[in-house]
Amino acid sequence: MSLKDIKKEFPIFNNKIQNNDLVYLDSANSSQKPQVVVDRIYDFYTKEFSNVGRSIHYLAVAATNLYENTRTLVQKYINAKDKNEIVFTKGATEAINLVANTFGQKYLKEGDEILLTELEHHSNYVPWHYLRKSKGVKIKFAEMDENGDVTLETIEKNITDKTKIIAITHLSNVTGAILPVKEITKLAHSKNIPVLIDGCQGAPHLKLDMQDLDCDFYAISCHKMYGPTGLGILYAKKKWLEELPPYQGGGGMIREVKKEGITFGELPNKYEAGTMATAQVIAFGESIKFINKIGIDNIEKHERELTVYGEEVLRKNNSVKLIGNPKNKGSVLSFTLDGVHPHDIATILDEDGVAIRAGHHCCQILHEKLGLSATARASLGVYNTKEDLDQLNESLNKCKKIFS
Amino acid sequence: MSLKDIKKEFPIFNNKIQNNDLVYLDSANSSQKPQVVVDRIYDFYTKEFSNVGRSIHYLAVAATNLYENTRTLVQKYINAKDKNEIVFTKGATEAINLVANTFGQKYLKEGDEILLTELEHHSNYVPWHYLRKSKGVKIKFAEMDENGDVTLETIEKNITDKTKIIAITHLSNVTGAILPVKEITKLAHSKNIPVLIDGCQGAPHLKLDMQDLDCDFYAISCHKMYGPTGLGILYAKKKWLEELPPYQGGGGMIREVKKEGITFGELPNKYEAGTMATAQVIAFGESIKFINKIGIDNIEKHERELTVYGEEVLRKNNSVKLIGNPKNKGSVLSFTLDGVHPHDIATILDEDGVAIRAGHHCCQILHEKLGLSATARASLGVYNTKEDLDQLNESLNKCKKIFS
Amino acid sequence: MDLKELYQEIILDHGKNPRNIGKFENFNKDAEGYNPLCGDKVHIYLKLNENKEIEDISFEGHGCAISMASASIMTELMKDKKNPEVKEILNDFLDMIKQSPELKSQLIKEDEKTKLMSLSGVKQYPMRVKCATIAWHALASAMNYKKDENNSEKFI
Amino acid sequence: MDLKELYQEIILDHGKNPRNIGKFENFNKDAEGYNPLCGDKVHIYLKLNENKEIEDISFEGHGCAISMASASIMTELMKDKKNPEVKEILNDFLDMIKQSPELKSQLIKEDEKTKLMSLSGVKQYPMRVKCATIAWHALASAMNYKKDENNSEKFI
Ligand SMILES: Cc1ncc(COP(=O)(O)O)c(C=O)c1O
Ligand SMILES: Cc1ncc(COP(=O)(O)O)c(C=O)c1O
Repeated sequence: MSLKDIKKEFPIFNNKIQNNDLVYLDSANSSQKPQVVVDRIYDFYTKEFSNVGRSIHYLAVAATNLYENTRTLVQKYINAKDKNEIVFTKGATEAINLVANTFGQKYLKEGDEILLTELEHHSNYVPWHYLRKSKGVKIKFAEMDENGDVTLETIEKNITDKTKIIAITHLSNVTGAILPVKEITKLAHSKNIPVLIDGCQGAPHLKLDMQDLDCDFYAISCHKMYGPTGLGILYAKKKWLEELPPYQGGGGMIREVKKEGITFGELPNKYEAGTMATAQVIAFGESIKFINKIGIDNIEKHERELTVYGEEVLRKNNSVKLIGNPKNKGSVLSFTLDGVHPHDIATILDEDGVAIRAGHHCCQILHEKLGLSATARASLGVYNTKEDLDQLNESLNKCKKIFS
Repeated sequence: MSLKDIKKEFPIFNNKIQNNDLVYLDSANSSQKPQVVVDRIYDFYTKEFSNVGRSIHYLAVAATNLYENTRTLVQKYINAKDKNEIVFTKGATEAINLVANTFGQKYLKEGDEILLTELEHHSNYVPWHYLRKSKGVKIKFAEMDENGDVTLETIEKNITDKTKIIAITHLSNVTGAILPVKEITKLAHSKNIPVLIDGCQGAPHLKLDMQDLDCDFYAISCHKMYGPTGLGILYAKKKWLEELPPYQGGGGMIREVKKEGITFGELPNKYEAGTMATAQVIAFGESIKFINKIGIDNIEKHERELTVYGEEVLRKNNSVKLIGNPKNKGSVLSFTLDGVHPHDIATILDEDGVAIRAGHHCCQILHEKLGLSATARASLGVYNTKEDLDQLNESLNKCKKIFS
Repeated sequence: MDLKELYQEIILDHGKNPRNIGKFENFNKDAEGYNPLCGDKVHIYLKLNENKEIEDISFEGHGCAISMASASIMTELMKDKKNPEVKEILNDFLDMIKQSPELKSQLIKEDEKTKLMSLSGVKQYPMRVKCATIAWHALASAMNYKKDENNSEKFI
Repeated sequence: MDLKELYQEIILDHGKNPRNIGKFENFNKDAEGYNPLCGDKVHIYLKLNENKEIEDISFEGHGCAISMASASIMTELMKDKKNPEVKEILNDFLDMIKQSPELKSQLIKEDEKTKLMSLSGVKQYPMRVKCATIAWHALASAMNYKKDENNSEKFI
């Protein structure tokens, strides 16, 4: 599949948004969906629908196979050792809650420390915050430097002999910083500390290899990865999924249920309570195939070029101030514009069909550090082009004019 | 919309299943989807997709409105007092986990009692079981009588001054018993005990009125209600949603996040952490409209007629033993067949395109009580006909022949 | 939709140069308005004298042009207003932003109406409505008006 | 797919009249196989003598025709088999059910092969594979064969 024509694979770009072509620069929030993914959902519901796992009639068997197929596709895509290390959740947020809750229950006690960074999304902080209350643990935040980066050294400095788990983002959804997650994991493991990586922004843009990375947990948000809403993935090393207690309780995740007590099912069932997001899981298989068809290396390259181009364009615009200048930067361009509040920017850009996001992007701690209550953010996906970034710049000039 | 032609609204019935017409009798497991619902998903992804709530560009605003529209539709459908009493979850199982977890955290202590019934689905037992371990509470099971019913008297008998919450099914997914939930709620409230109703089987088949019913919590499974997978609803009285602690933590559900602490958002955000199942919520609006178009009264009547007919047909078949003969019976026909194990029945029926479910239907306690490890279950939806039930009977005769 | 409607001269002016900004010494009531979605914040300070008259009013905060302009215009307008008047104007403004085509209160002079109506552009931008009302809600809190049960945004 | 393949005479016979049923007195090893999905249960009892030979074997349980027939046929076959033989036959059977078109072990006689092959009908019914293997997995547990890391269902 050629990257040149990739926009055509996404039906949304056939529509005018208020008489404008859509310039979609909000992929860090959620990505658009290729036709194959939408078609898969349609076909599944209209021709093949059944609940999985529970019944043994034809449709149920077929659906179960399709469902498990996606698990295998994901396993291969992220190079996990075992397919049962892939747990489907309702989102990355649930994946992180699952780990914080079960790890907290079993391993944390008063005085223990959890190490996060100042870059973290609320989804990788609030679940840990709960443990402050219930367990009396302490949360430390490794500092962001002036480039919007968190270095290995800063992580190291914050590790104490009370650190029980490290939970960090792979790629900041504000500064674009790609953290040295492999090195951090190695360091953490040398001190026997497990590592959770919030891969919401990593998974759609970077090549993943769980066995090489060696992290203990990795959370993925499928809707940011050209997949359906209402689906996330928790990758966890098998030993953790075996050792940790179950999370939600319900049908499908039990072994035997008696009035006096309950035994729990084996992997992968143990963490998939209740009827799962069957159609979404099946459709997400097509997202993976779609990415594979283009090649994640090509996607990385394309997005890197665009990011560099976008930075160039915005740097030339004297009123724009880019936020974050990390060593290794993903396809996120956060910025401010002199004299115009980010919300006003977003509204004015929207009038031209340019969709960006404004606000704290669920990273209030980072914004407090920056001394800003809000920033504007243009974030890229495989379908973006240089023209999109030119249009962004042009519309920013319009903002300036209105506010001049 | 006429019930006579209703099958045509469901595209799945246009397909042959292994050369047979599909006789779908597994709706208690999950219902098939009408064309309008599938189309809505398709259109949303291809023409209107955006994440909700977070961005302020055109697509995001439109998606947010659509999303909130469904909340209003659901509110009206179940006659809740306030739209913010509707919380979207990933399924009914999550809805019950949410209540058990947060109610348990705040209100339960060692020695307290939770009252369930022997009819309960694992999803309405396992979440409470967790509190046995974490809080030292006791779980009591109101007994099922020989008709597969649980009466008001039995509930009353099991209430003590330690009972802190009652969690019961609206309609048993095995015996079909419709419990006197309104009377139970009244009784419970007279003793200041809140009531959770597992409405998975109630919501798709019975007219609901939360203000009349007056229960504190009601859990709904959207995929059993002609809606998409990966979506459930928790109805909860506002005072509970205000008083209970939050459940999962993440983006969207916070008010303000600082390193030292966090304040939580107002309803409905407080319980909707992370990116929600946007497309599914929007599509579920169509499910509600679809049901409204037919009229839930008409659905009830149609299904009641079919249930009576099905019971008649199966009673005439001497080898069939119906399970459960409750006073008030929903459209669930569980049975055994002399000399043939339910799994073998399911496989043989499947060969004729007849999809039923065999097993314990996530109700092991009920099956232990029955002294059966498995039963066969035919369950009905709006699209079923008398011919479907005739075909069921015919295929059961084929089972007998093979095993004679 | 029309950006010119949203960003009228008055708004741009008040947005850039908000009046009555900064905490003053002897305030006796205050409240914070906050929009968790975008992080906008408006803190209102009041001096309510024994006649329940707003003797002085100011605000602190940060946010978009709309929210700053709205706070600025509101503080100008509310100075020297008495308690029942404040409530009437507040409800009238919120009603206008929500649905009504015009302001009805006799308490608002024509030139003041023009200023307030300049905020009506947000009606076409549903996600920006909160920007226009955040300061007003903060004032309602500071004045101890409670929302009624139905969440109807009328202060009683 | 063909129901006649699945429900062959041998299966129906063993399903209806399972051999070696019931716990016997002096067993010295036992294990339970259980399918949480459907609730089928097969409990295997063994008497393993000092030569690691299965001197006696029986089962208790409930389940579909396939799982009962499979347990019945297995117990017949395993009686008097020695430890390494048991493992070889077990792996051969599971391999056949999983993928191989035939049984390869020299330890299984032709008429026994016919019986075992009657269970191969489940291959066309993926959800029924577990029914055919539940007793075999229980035997593996009772014999203390451990699954290898890759979950490949070969007992080592
Ligand atoms: C009575 C009952 N409760 C709970 C559930 C669980 O619902 P879900 O699997 O959609 O979470 C079901 C359906 O499986 C049910 O029938
Ligand atoms: C870095 C990061 N972490 C976590 C999340 C939360 O993901 P989701 O909302 O899909 O659960 C997001 C996206 O919003 C994100 O960008």
